[in-house]
Amino acid sequence: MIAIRIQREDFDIADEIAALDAENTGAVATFTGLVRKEGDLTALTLEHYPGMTEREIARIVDEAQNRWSLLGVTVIHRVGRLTPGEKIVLVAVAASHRSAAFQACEFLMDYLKTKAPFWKQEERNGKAQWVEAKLSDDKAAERWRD
Amino acid sequence: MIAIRIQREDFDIADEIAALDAENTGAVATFTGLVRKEGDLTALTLEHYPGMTEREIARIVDEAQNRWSLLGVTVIHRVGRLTPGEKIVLVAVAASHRSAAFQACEFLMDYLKTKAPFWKQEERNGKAQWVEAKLSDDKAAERWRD
Amino acid sequence: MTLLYFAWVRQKTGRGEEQLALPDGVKTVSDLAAFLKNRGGGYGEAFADLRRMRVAVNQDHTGFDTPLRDSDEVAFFPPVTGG
Amino acid sequence: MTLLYFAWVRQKTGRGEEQLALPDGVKTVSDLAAFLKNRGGGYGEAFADLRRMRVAVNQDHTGFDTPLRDSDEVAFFPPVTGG
Repeated sequence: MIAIRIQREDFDIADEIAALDAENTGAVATFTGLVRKEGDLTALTLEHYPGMTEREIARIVDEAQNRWSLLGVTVIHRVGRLTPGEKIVLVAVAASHRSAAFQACEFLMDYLKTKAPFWKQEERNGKAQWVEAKLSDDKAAERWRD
Repeated sequence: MIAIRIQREDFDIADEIAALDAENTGAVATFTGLVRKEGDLTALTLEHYPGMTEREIARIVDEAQNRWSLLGVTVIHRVGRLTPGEKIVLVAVAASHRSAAFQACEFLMDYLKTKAPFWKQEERNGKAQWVEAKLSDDKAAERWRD
Repeated sequence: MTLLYFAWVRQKTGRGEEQLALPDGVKTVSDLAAFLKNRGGGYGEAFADLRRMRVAVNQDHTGFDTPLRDSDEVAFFPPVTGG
Repeated sequence: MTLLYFAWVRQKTGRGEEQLALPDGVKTVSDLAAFLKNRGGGYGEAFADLRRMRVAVNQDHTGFDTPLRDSDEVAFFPPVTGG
């Protein structure tokens, strides 16, 4: 089962893993991204490109399914204003074997970071600033090119 | 925070991730191993070596902390009789950055599989049989040797 | 065509979306970016340095040499930072 | 010394734990395994093929050439299959 959701609301990781439940699932790898509790950071606001976001994530999930034998994938990405400690993103992958689950989960995160049209704005001391893209994220995604 | 638990009872993944909560956590990677719903498999029974299990897992977690900058690690491994769909093991790793969280989580699973003294017995059609160790698990663990 | 702007591009242009008839002489995304830059003001700022900007045509990531048609949806935005 | 058996080793020997004074001539884990095999019956079966068996001394994974003392805790078991 494939689920892709862009939402303002929080999510429950245990519920999402339970929803992935499929015959033959032996391994579930998840990644959760959170707003760091860090110095003067008071909030992150996430903007996205409705329509393209869902398409782009669906494409990335398709690509993961081509590469690995997967039994279920859930991608949830929150938008709007989030405060430190709040969850931003969940990628959960179910597979028969752990290697496929781990690799697909990491692949999905690397591609989400570099392809899915989201933008983060940080608030520090009442000042808002757009987060710059990281070269390390591009490099992480490049690993998967053959 | 490091938590290592060997228990008969089930666990809640969302609660475990929430308990990992630490300053600066930006990334949480988890792995959950489950009893497969597969053909004639009716149950798995897990036996372990009390005392050594906890020591061995603590050693593996130490090694992971030496290799990566981690903010929290939780390892829960169940023992006793488990039926298809039930959770067997959880490894959850919190870090500032996703690469450390993913790598440490995979490392911990590879070492758990090959070092922690647990043994699985399968029940199929009322017959119990000990699970054979897999060469692929040894190979997975060997990747991490320098 | 429909033009969409996100993140700081949206803030500089002062709008998230606008409709535009494909201007004369605009054949590619590059041409369109030059046209928008020539409006000056916030547009001039937004399109001053295309190395900092990315583009999608009809919701596909693409390059600035992509040819355009009047029915296209063209989005300009900074490199993405989700996840 | 304390001897511990797990999984099919436990099933073949018919017990999970036993106390044993370090037998004469037993200097290493190999010697101990040979001693136990010589008991015959389930022990003979359990220790028939040491390639299928692993050992821990005082809760550390180790090899069959490890020297033993009377105060040691020695565990015999198949390759582990947890996780």
